Amino acid sequence: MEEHKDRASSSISIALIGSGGAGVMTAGSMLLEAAGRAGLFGIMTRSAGPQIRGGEAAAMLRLATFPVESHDNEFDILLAIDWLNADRFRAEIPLGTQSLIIGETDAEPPQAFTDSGARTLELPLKQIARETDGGRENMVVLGVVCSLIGLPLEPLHQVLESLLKRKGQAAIDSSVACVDSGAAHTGKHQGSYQLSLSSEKQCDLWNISGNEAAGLGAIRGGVRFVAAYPITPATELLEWMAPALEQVGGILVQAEDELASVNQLIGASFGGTPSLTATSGPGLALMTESIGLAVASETPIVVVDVMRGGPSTGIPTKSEQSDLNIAIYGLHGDAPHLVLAPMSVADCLFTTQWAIHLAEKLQTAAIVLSDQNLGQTRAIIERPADVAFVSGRSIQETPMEGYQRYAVGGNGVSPMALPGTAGCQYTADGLEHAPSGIPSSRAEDHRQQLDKRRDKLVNHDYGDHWALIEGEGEFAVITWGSSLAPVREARAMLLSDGIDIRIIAPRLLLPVQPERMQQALAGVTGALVVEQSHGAQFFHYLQAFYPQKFEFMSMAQPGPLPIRPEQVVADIKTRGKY
Amino acid sequence: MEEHKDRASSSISIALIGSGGAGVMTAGSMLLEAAGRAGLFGIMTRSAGPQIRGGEAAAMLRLATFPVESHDNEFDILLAIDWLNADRFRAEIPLGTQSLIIGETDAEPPQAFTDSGARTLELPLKQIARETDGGRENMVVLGVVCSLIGLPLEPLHQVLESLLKRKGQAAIDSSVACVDSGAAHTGKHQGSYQLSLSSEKQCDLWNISGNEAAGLGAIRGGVRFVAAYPITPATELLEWMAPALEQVGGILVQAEDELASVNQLIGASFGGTPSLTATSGPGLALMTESIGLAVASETPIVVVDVMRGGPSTGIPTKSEQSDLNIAIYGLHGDAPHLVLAPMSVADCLFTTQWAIHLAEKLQTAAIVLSDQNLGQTRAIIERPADVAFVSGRSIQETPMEGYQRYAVGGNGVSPMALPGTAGCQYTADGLEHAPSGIPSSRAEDHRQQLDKRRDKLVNHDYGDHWALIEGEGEFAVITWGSSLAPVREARAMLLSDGIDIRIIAPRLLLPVQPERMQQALAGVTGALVVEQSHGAQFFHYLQAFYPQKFEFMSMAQPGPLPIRPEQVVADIKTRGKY
Amino acid sequence: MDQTSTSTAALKPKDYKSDTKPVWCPGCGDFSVLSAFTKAMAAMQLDPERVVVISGIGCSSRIPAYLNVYGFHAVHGRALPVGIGLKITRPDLTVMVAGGDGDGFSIGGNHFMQACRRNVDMTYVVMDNQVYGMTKGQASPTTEPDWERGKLTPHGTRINPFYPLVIALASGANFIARASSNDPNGAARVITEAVQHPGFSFVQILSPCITFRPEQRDWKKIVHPAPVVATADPAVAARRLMTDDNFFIGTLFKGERVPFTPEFEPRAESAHELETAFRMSA
Amino acid sequence: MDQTSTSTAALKPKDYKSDTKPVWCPGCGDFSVLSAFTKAMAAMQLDPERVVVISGIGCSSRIPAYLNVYGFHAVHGRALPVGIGLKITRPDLTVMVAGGDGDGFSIGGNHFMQACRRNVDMTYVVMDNQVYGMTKGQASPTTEPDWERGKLTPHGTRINPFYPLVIALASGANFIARASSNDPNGAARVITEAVQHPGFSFVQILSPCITFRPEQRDWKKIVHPAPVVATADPAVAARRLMTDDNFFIGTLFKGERVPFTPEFEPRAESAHELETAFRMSA
Ligand SMILES: Cc1ncc(C[n+]2csc(CCOP(=O)(O)OP(=O)(O)O)c2C)c(N)n1
Ligand SMILES: Cc1ncc(C[n+]2csc(CCOP(=O)(O)OP(=O)(O)O)c2C)c(N)n1
Ligand code: SF4
Ligand code: SF4
Ligand SMILES: [Mg+2]
Ligand SMILES: [Mg+2]
Repeated sequence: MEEHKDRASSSISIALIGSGGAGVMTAGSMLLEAAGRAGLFGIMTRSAGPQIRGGEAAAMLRLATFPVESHDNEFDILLAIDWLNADRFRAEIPLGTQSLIIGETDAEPPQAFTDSGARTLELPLKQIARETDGGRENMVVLGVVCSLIGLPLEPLHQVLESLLKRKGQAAIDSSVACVDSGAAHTGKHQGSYQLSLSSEKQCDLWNISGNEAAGLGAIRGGVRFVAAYPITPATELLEWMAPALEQVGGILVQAEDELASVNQLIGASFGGTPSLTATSGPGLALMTESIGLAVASETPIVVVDVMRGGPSTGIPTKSEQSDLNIAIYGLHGDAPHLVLAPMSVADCLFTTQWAIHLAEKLQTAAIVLSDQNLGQTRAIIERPADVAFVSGRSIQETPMEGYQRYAVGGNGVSPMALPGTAGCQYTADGLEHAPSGIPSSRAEDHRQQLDKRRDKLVNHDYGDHWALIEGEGEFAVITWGSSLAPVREARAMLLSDGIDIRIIAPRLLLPVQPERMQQALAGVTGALVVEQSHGAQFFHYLQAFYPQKFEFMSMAQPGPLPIRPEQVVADIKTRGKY
Repeated sequence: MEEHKDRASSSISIALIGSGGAGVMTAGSMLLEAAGRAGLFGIMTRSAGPQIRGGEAAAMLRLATFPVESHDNEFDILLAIDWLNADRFRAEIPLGTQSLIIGETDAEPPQAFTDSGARTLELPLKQIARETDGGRENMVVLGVVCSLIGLPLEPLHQVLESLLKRKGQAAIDSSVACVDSGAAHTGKHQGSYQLSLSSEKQCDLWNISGNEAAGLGAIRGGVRFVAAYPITPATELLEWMAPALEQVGGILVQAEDELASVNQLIGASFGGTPSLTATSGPGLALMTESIGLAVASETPIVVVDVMRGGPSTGIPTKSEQSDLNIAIYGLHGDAPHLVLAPMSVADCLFTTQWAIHLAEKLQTAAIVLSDQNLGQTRAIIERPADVAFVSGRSIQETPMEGYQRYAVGGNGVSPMALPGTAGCQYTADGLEHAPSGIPSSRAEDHRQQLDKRRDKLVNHDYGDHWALIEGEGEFAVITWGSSLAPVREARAMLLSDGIDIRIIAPRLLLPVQPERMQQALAGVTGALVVEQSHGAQFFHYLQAFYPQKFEFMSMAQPGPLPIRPEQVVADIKTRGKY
Repeated sequence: MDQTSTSTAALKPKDYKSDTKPVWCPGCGDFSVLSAFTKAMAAMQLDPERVVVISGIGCSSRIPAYLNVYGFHAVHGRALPVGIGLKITRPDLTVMVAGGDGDGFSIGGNHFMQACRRNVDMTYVVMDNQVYGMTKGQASPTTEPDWERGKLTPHGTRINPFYPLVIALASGANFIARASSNDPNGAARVITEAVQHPGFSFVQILSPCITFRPEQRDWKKIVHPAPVVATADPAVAARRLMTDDNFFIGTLFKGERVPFTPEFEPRAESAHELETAFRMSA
Repeated sequence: MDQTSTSTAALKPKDYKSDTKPVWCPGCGDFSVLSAFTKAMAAMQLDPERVVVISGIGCSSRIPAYLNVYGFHAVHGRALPVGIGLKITRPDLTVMVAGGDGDGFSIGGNHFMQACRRNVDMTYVVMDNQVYGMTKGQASPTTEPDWERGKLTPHGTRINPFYPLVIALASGANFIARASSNDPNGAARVITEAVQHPGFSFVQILSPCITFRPEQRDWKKIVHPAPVVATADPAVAARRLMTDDNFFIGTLFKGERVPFTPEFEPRAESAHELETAFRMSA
């Protein structure tokens, strides 16, 4: 992350709200795309009321001159097309005295928002829209925002043109007119939240969600078979992959449930095809028995868990990092496997791809812990590098006298014969087995195979990808997944006070990397563990596997609200660190 | 445990082996029962080859003048009716130079056994049997053993009489004749493994298995509904309960799978009936999603996991303590629940009963971690006390204006209205909810309900039952479940060298009890963690929740072989402790 | 079947509605199903506190909280076992299970089949919209194989649809009917019949998802009454199903299969006797 | 169907047997099923390395390791999805799934129904002994309701048995037959037919558990050939099943339902093109 001197002009946060049909999501998406075309970075997240369709909704954006991964402490602009049930979003849209609340003329903003001390502005949105034939308020709003933040209208015009092409020229024209008209109505506020646009355009930017990024990573990693059962908030990952897989000659099968989907993966992978599924907590819970089968039978599979609020059905549409426990420890018996966690929208691509590579290489099951926050955030990011990780399974390609599927020795990875290979017939088994695969309950066989399955994971060299490590301080903040983003912003805030902290964020959660962690912690005298869970799961995980001379401190906050950078700063300061 | 001065004469270990149909299991059971009638304590465990029926089998007994819970370091007597595939049991039947191997005349014992340096004795078992009309070798064997250990034949005669009654007097007579004849054939070996029988008979002894004890505990605790799907080694618990429940007006339903069984419990419990199921690792894995529902909807249920070798299908017939992780951490989201573990055959009764009491009282899910070793061991024990724990759910019995099922405040336990109570209608929900039960994704409701579900468990006073604590040393051995028995024997061995160690064995694994553990560890400077798992699950659990200034040491041995007392002693000594 | 009692204490359909506002899209067929439930309950004058409605997860599965009876909103696909556990231990209650076609026939397919076999005295209502509404528009088991707008099956599912009535009959359900949300009064009558018939009663209610399957608005033109009255003969019912166009409305089968009714009357006293089996009589 | 080739390279049934000794009780019906498998494979002269047999957990599910083909001994109840994932991605292989009545119709009941619907080209053989052998004698879905020796159902299950052929037909299986382990040659012929027929083929083989259901030894006296030849008309098949005594042996149904055969030909090259959708064309 580049350090930005002047936060005010380098990052702007905007929330658009409106009730059913107002079109705030469309407006938000267009704004994000336009900002990207103008060379800005940005993110957009969504929130909606309990209604399945047609209820109140909020599009929350942050646009910036540097890559952003999370929301800021406060929103600069809150713009409502109407205020129906808008106070529902109060906690998600923190405002400050420098914020501006914009709403329809004579429609009083809810006290919940004005209590913040934010300034207010009334605009005749409806009237402006009505002035254009077929005009809509959400387009007016777009113009207003562009004017306030000094975003040129041209990229927005382009976006309208390409996105509304299907609807015909009249629709484009009326939208353009609304935008322009909205932009002309901001009066003295014009440019009051001016973003300092750099003149050199970023030329290789992507507009992508974490779920899409994970899907792309899967395909880059070699996945050609997906079996899945829909579940919020993982569904979009699957929906993106269904047609994408076809383009590369793969296939997605909608299974009857998660028990079926994970077992279909096992079958496909047994036949040699790298396979993946995506789910969320309840689905992962149903899969654990068979993930154990993948581990025991040494059949590579990858399960992406896009986490949501728990326990049980919980809060399906909101983010939480509370499936860490089940991912690490949720298989019965001693079942060593891989657990990885992406730390940003872009990293969903890298980490998923790496997970496939590792699962294939180490012939085991990998669980990728994404979350709603990463998965459903749409972001403008720099084009991710095309890394070389592709599936590279060790295959027994030729007939072999006395072939033993689960031969012990070496690095623990034993070549796998695929059906079709003459002379290597064997039966894969979830019962404990001898090296041949034949069931065995002998202590020696059990010991050997337990060692094999553990050692092949422990002895692999995962390199520097195992974690992101930043900063030099003696005080460390250890975090993971989507909590990294606010922690990094907190570091930037502290840096501007001349304070440096060290950030350690493991991307590889299992197998644990004690030596690397020790090295990362060298010289550290205290550490705060930041995570989005109620039970401090990550904190206990660190204690379990990385015990230190110093005591870990825990900052654990459950969902649904994201962790804000200033909370992290405040937590560190309250504890008398700096 | 009473300390026994003279191990040799106070405990005798006997293994009976034979191939299919030889009847060693029958003989073993009769011997155990006869020993019990003679006032001895004892245990019997079984082992068999892979054949479903009719393969080689071993009955392993230990008879003693004090309550025994686990096998000894060595077997004193190995008696084989034939040696077919007998070497399969080699690892399970350790012998020493003082051991005696007895087999059929001219049938050479396998080298695997004789390598131990044990003495051997040949007896014409077949011929002795043949001398009696309808005589069988396994009955001859019984007589031989009784003679060797000095067990009077009278209780055995009684046992034969009651057990063979159905088969008629001729069967009884021929068996008695074989026994007597066998006893007469031991020659100079007679009484060579004499057990010092006390003259005052223990008057209230039970012959019971851990699975039966758990079943009885369940019924005593108030369970009147069981839904289950058979699985080794939990099936006998269910098979005992099916008719037993009927006697108390309850019912057992065989469900189509574990997903159904656990959800049937939830339904029955919602209606007010204390409910339980029993399963093993694979079944527990299938249940976790719905155990989470019980937690979130605050519906009491109890799941007994009789652990077997893992991962996956693993080793169904052998014991292991490797489901600790899934029991503690296996639910998705933050789902605080109860985990308890019995530590002996007798304790299966107490702990299961306590689990029901706690689940009902705290309106949550309890997992009881028994294992194959406890569940399938048949033991002669002192009659367990009839404790007062019965289900005592907090019920909203009268109509109440504005009743809120999930009201917050107080100790976190909110009275539950049962269907039939007018004016209290509500909908239980696994979605996060407001106190009323209505779904809510508000941060405040989520926080309140998460706190409620955690605090009600954490704030309960579990009393001294939380753990067994024994000894005074500065060096502690922390263990759990069936590993306690060999640890206690190890302590006795060390005590005879004048060394005392402190044993801490938590019966309550979740919620954790940091203050009580701190107290138990007062003055301790080092601790060895003993468990039957490959991944040192208990060790990591202790580090996660009970971090200490000193470092824990780990002695983790996977199944299928039991931990032997001398291994624990050796481990402690190797580490330079004492 | 309409409530004819003139007693002043008589409960009206609205007395069975709770104050909670449904999350359903305006126009969703499930609103009518909700009203069919309340009408049926009023017709039977059930005590609200003696009725339990259990559901899984889905738009349709939200129904319990909208009723003024006891409810359980369980996890996806497992509502039937919850209902079975409850009814077996509380035979005094009226137990109804409700949910969607995904919940009941996809993830919950096994429980559906096994519940038909077990034939416990309860009623199962599936609000069938041939789609996963809650997760925004994927195909369900009852979806036509060539529906190409399912987001995970861009070329259609290309698999045989699931025929709920056929499976219910083949598995042993004791009452089988189809209703339509376009006719809440008719649906209420069928639900009433279903509740009153002994054993496991299954009612499929065609309930359009106007958001993801707007074309289902046309169902009201397609549904038609069953030409004949309900039969008690499974063979006759099976033959009728062979010519089923999936849109006849009415009761197909009212069987005489014996419900699963174990005796359940917890007696506390006798727990002590169980010990005797373990005592060593020395 | 017997192997008529005179080529010296011809594979014999024993060439399909592995060296692993079965764990089955002496006299178990599954031995004959094993031999039916090897005979069928020899009859078709399948390349052993191009055959995969997948199973769940149970006595019967031990069969893969006794064959000299590729095998997967998966977890209880999930063999069918494993087979489906394999066949879809490796259409070149002959995929067979085998197991018991508990594995397939109880815990695996949903996958059975859904696999019939999906109609992937594979063969499913259930060795039905109307009991859980492996766990020592509990009732299974096909057990008679009044069998009182099931250890968890001392008064019998008292629920409707599961009729596998009926459910297979109702769900969409494309080949449906019943065989008996008492006639391994006949069973081999049926398996051969099943493998050769396109789509999802289901074969129930009556295979006695002589340990927990010794009375099943009498099955050899009860089974009788189906009176007529296989039909391609589901309605005709359904009518025949209405008079099924559960003991006719033979092929009931050979349908013309279109198998689920997605194109599957992984192409590595085009993965890069997918990126274009995300690029901001500034
Ligand atoms: C174990 C699990 N898997 C998946 C989901 C996601 N999910 C919620 S509702 C639903 C399908 C709902 O379809 P249906 O039952 O037809 O109800 P409808 O919304 O159409 O009324 C799914 C897949 C879940 N909640 N739990
Ligand atoms: C999830 C799970 N539940 C239960 C079991 C225990 N189990 C093993 S085999 C079996 C039933 C076997 O019956 P069937 O499929 O009819 O096979 P059979 O032994 O009769 O051939 C059961 C319940 C298991 N292995 N896994
Ligand atoms: S999505 Fe469909 S099923 Fe769900 S509430 Fe809306 S219309 Fe009804
Ligand atoms: S228990 Fe029954 S099914 Fe299992 S091997 Fe023995 S005879 Fe066969
Ligand atoms: Mg639906
Ligand atoms: Mg069976």
